[in-house]
Amino acid sequence: MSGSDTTSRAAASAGEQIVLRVVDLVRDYERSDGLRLQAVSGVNLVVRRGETLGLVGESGCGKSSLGRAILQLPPPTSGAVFFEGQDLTKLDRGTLRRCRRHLQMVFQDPISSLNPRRRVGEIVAEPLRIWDAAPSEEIRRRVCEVLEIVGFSPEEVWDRKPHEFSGGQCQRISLARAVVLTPALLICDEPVSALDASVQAQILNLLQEMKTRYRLTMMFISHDLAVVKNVSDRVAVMYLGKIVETGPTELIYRRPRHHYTRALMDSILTVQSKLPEQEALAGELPSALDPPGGCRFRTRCPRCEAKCAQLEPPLADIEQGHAVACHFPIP
Amino acid sequence: MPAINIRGLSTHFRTPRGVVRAVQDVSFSVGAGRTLGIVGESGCGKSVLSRSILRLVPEPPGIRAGGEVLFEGRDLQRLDESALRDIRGSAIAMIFQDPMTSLNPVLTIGRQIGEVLERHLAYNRSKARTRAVELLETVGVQCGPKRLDEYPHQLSGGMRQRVTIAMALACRPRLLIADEPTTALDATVQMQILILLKRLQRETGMAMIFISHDLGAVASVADEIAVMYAGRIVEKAPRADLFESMRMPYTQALLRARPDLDAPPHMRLGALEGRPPDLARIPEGCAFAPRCSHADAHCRIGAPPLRADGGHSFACWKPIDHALPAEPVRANGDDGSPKP
Amino acid sequence: MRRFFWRLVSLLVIVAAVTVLTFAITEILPGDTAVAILGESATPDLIAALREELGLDRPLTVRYVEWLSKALSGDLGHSYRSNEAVSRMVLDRLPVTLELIVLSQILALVVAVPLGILAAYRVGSRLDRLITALSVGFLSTPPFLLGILLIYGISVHAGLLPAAGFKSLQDGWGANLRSMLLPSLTLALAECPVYLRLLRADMITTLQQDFVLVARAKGLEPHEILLRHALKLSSFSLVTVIGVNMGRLVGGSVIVETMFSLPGIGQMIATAAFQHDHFAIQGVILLVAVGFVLVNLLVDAIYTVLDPRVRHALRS
Amino acid sequence: MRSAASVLRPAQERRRAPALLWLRVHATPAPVLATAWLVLIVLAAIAAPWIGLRSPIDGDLMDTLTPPNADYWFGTDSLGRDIFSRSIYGARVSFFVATGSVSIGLLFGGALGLAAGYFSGVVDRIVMGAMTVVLCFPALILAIAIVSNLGPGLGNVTITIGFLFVPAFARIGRANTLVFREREFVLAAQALGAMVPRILLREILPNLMPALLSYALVMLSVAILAEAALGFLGLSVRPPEPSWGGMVASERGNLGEAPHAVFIPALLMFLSVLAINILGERARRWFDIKSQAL
Repeated sequence: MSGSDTTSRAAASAGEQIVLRVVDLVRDYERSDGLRLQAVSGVNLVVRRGETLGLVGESGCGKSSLGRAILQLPPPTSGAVFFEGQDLTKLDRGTLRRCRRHLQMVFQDPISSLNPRRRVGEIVAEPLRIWDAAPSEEIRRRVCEVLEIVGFSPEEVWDRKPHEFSGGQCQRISLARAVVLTPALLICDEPVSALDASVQAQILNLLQEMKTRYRLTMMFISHDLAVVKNVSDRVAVMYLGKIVETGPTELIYRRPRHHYTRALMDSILTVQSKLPEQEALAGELPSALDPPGGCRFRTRCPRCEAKCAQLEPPLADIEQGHAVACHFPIP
Repeated sequence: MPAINIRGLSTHFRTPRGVVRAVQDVSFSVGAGRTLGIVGESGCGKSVLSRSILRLVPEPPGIRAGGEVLFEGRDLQRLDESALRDIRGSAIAMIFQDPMTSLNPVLTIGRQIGEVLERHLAYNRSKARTRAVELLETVGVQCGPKRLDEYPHQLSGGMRQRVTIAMALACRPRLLIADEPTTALDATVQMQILILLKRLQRETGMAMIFISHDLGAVASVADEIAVMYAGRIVEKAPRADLFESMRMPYTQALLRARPDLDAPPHMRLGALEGRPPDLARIPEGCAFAPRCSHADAHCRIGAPPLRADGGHSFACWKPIDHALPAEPVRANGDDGSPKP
Repeated sequence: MRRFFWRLVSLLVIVAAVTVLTFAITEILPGDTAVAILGESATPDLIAALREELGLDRPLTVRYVEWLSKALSGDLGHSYRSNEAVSRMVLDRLPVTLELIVLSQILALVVAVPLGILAAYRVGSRLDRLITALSVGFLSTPPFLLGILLIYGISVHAGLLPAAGFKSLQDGWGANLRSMLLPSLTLALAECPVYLRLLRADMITTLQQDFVLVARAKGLEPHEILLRHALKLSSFSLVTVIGVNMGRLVGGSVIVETMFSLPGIGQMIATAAFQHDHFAIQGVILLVAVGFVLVNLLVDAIYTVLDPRVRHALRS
Repeated sequence: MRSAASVLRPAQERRRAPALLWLRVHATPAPVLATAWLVLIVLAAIAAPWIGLRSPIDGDLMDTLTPPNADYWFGTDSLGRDIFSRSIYGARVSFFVATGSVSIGLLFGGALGLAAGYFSGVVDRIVMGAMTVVLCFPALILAIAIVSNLGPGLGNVTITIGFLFVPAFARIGRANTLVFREREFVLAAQALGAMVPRILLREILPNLMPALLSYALVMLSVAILAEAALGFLGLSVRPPEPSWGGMVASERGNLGEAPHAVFIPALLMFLSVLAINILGERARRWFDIKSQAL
């Protein structure tokens, strides 16, 4: 079976195949000094069954807050999150809790993702203990199966504690815990950022295998454009709490239309590229406490005009499935 | 004549688990105006190496286990503490990974830049302030004297790293050691800082040792690149040479592990299995052998010496032979086609 | 400004709660004040009469409001034993206790700060282990034992300083200091290890931070790194602890003043507790607690002025 | 799966040795001696009524202030009472008060801290506000006030000291809960839909225990010192029942002629507190907990 067929078929029959639809999501935080900042300000996006949506942006752009707000950890300040047709923000606690088994997350820090006081077997069995009243041999069998899939021999690791494993191995355990219930949506928040290059590749390959085996739908959050390109079918680029461009991966990477996306692409250093004389993007991310009016990127944009300061550009389709929030997109 | 010449440098640590050989028999030299890039994964000893040059490794538990660091005719390994302090921050300067923690949160940035000038150039306070403003301008931090009275937490990450660079360059060092200077920064800011470093290097003619885990960043600034694995340099070559005709299977594996931006999505990556060895228990023979697809019994017996082949040296018993038809780049047990 | 306002509100709430707790300890807890005063052999009639005389038969809330309004106007009631005004008694004794506390704070810091820095700088060395072991030893010694040892060694055996008795400033500086030296030394010896361990631990953490490595890479001298870079950062937590420790010292003064017969607040509390003089206790602990709240407020203010991180967080 | 077997290499050596080896691994005599001393004195204190001691209360007025000898191992006090017997009964008081009050503090303080840390907001503000109010009073003075009202006695002293320990344990519990609440494994449990009690008891509490328990060890010594201070002021157990602090206080007038009557109980207390502190120090280093102000 070829996985790419599944994804393209899924993409084709979009309508009823949407797993997640985020509508006008806003997430405010109150800082300890009493100031409010908006980490996510009005994000709309969809994730279709079987696809991987890559969410890319620099630190502080609100991508992690978005991921957690989707999981209602904590719930967004406003906006709606439709998961399999149900608005998670409107569910009562019990129903929301029952939805959670279908929505899983893998985090950045492999060490802190696992409770240091518990054993690997228990950690991976936890979801089944909470949700399946299966007999313990059945639970054990399923945990062993998933541990094998992520590359461990179950007998060897069952009674070990997380600190006996390396970062990459911990991330495998987290992944096993996340997929043991075969969730409908898996949100990966920078799952490989804390790992060395050689281990990153192991985990990325494993994610790909898991996706095929469990027919996972994924949202993959990362700041690393090369990694996002490797895992995603579609990409959404975030800047200061907003999505500035979204579209099929190949298209976005081949021909970015937003000036920010372009600058991000140009900032990637590879072994082939020589350091340019001029940086791709000057300045730094403005503070989310006081974002620029109009287009949020205008303070650093090479193409900025008066209109950009007055009017915020909407995220609009520039071609089929490719949307850009810019008054003057790159032709 | 090289700005710095390091020969057989070894730094070990005495720990309850045994002796950790963090840096083992490392040799290289860097000429004025040139940049040596050192690349390696976490725990390969590259940070200890950078600290060993100026003897910033605390002793104990650190042990100077041999070798020389020749700088302007003196061996820094044998210099007494106070003479070494005169060199630190003046002739040789360092910048570190995290600009957030590299600056003292309760001292103004003016004070922190100024104290270098006061220490090494015997400036008084007001002269130091004037000079600090100039320095900040050269690294791209404008706004004049009132910036000097700000504290690190009032600056952004990129600005902080610019301040640490200003601090490092205050006394016009002949050698700058940059230990992962852009790892904590975003891609766009990383590029700004790298361009700044290169510009300053051109202007001052200093030598630079640039350490990173990121092959791309190292490749973009270095003239020569050394690859470190398990405390040793395993391959060293001029930049272009290294990527075009690498001899060490480890270097190749590092390169293949990174997703290729030109490849389509869902391409299987050339993952290197296993993980780097524990530096307290480095295996016999070639330290990379247990993970190496080329390794045979011979590799597990004796450690390969660093052999030079022109300007290109490598420590491998079974180097990649570029005379043979090249393997498909994405092979690694895979057919190279996109995989779901 | 908004922040300052909320700070003030929370301060008032805390002070109010402090008065409630003070009142509650003596009035609500089981244990009848009248019985406590008259002893358990007293007849019910006698107890009832005393309860009426003291107003103990009225509802709690009424008594609390009355007590509080009197306290606010400076009337903390009268000692049941000596019939003196409690506020007068406290005011008379306050200078002695303050002198004791200030002297012992100074003595403790003079010893603890250099030793703490030294131990942190040479962490793991023989010197560090010696300093740490000594501090654990002193920490394990009850203050009264320290006092007794000092009396035994310096007064009884060597006859250098008086074992007890208080000379006020009117008797001259020398006499006053001579009478205060042993008591404040006793108190300081108990506090010193607390400061020392705190500073040592804090400095060790600070010295492991990157900016210290940077400072070394800049070629700074060890004393510059220790004093300018590390101590400045560590001093903020030290200031907090000095403030918090004021309470401990007032507690310690009870023992020390009793041992050395100093006419201070501590001795007053000990005597009042022993004699079940509840009004005196009530008055004293209210004053001490409110004073403690104010000291902490002061420390907070100092913190805000000194620590740039706090200062800017407030200003923005 | 190609990677299956090769990923798992022999696990990295554990950073800590198993708990039982603890004393042996750090081969210094101090913790061993400390443990031995505590075992000895606690056993003696528990067994006191059954090991044929002289009465700690009735003295022989013909034999006052005798120095230690074969008959009276620790000598007698000014009322001719056997100091050995009184010391052991005093140990009973000290250790009863210490374990009792620390248990109270640990139980209530730990629970309050856990709740305050996990349910931030109103719960946190109320709990920590109440704790702050208690902390506004110097501990010893508050203890004196409460005990003088409740009346002296073993139970009252234990409850009082335990009450005073609650805020400290609550603070430690809260601070650590805040740390672990932000850890991703807690988020992962929430994302799984685990119920709150499950998260509190299985994810967070086990991680709090090292900090709480090693703090409890330190507080044992603080409790012994506090009981001694109250005893010294005559506010612990009712005389003539013996307590270490009370023994020191009542005999300190005879310091010149019979120092043993003062120094022997003081020494026992010092050794016990020192032993606990040495073990506490080890435990803290063991669990890698930063020292906090006592």
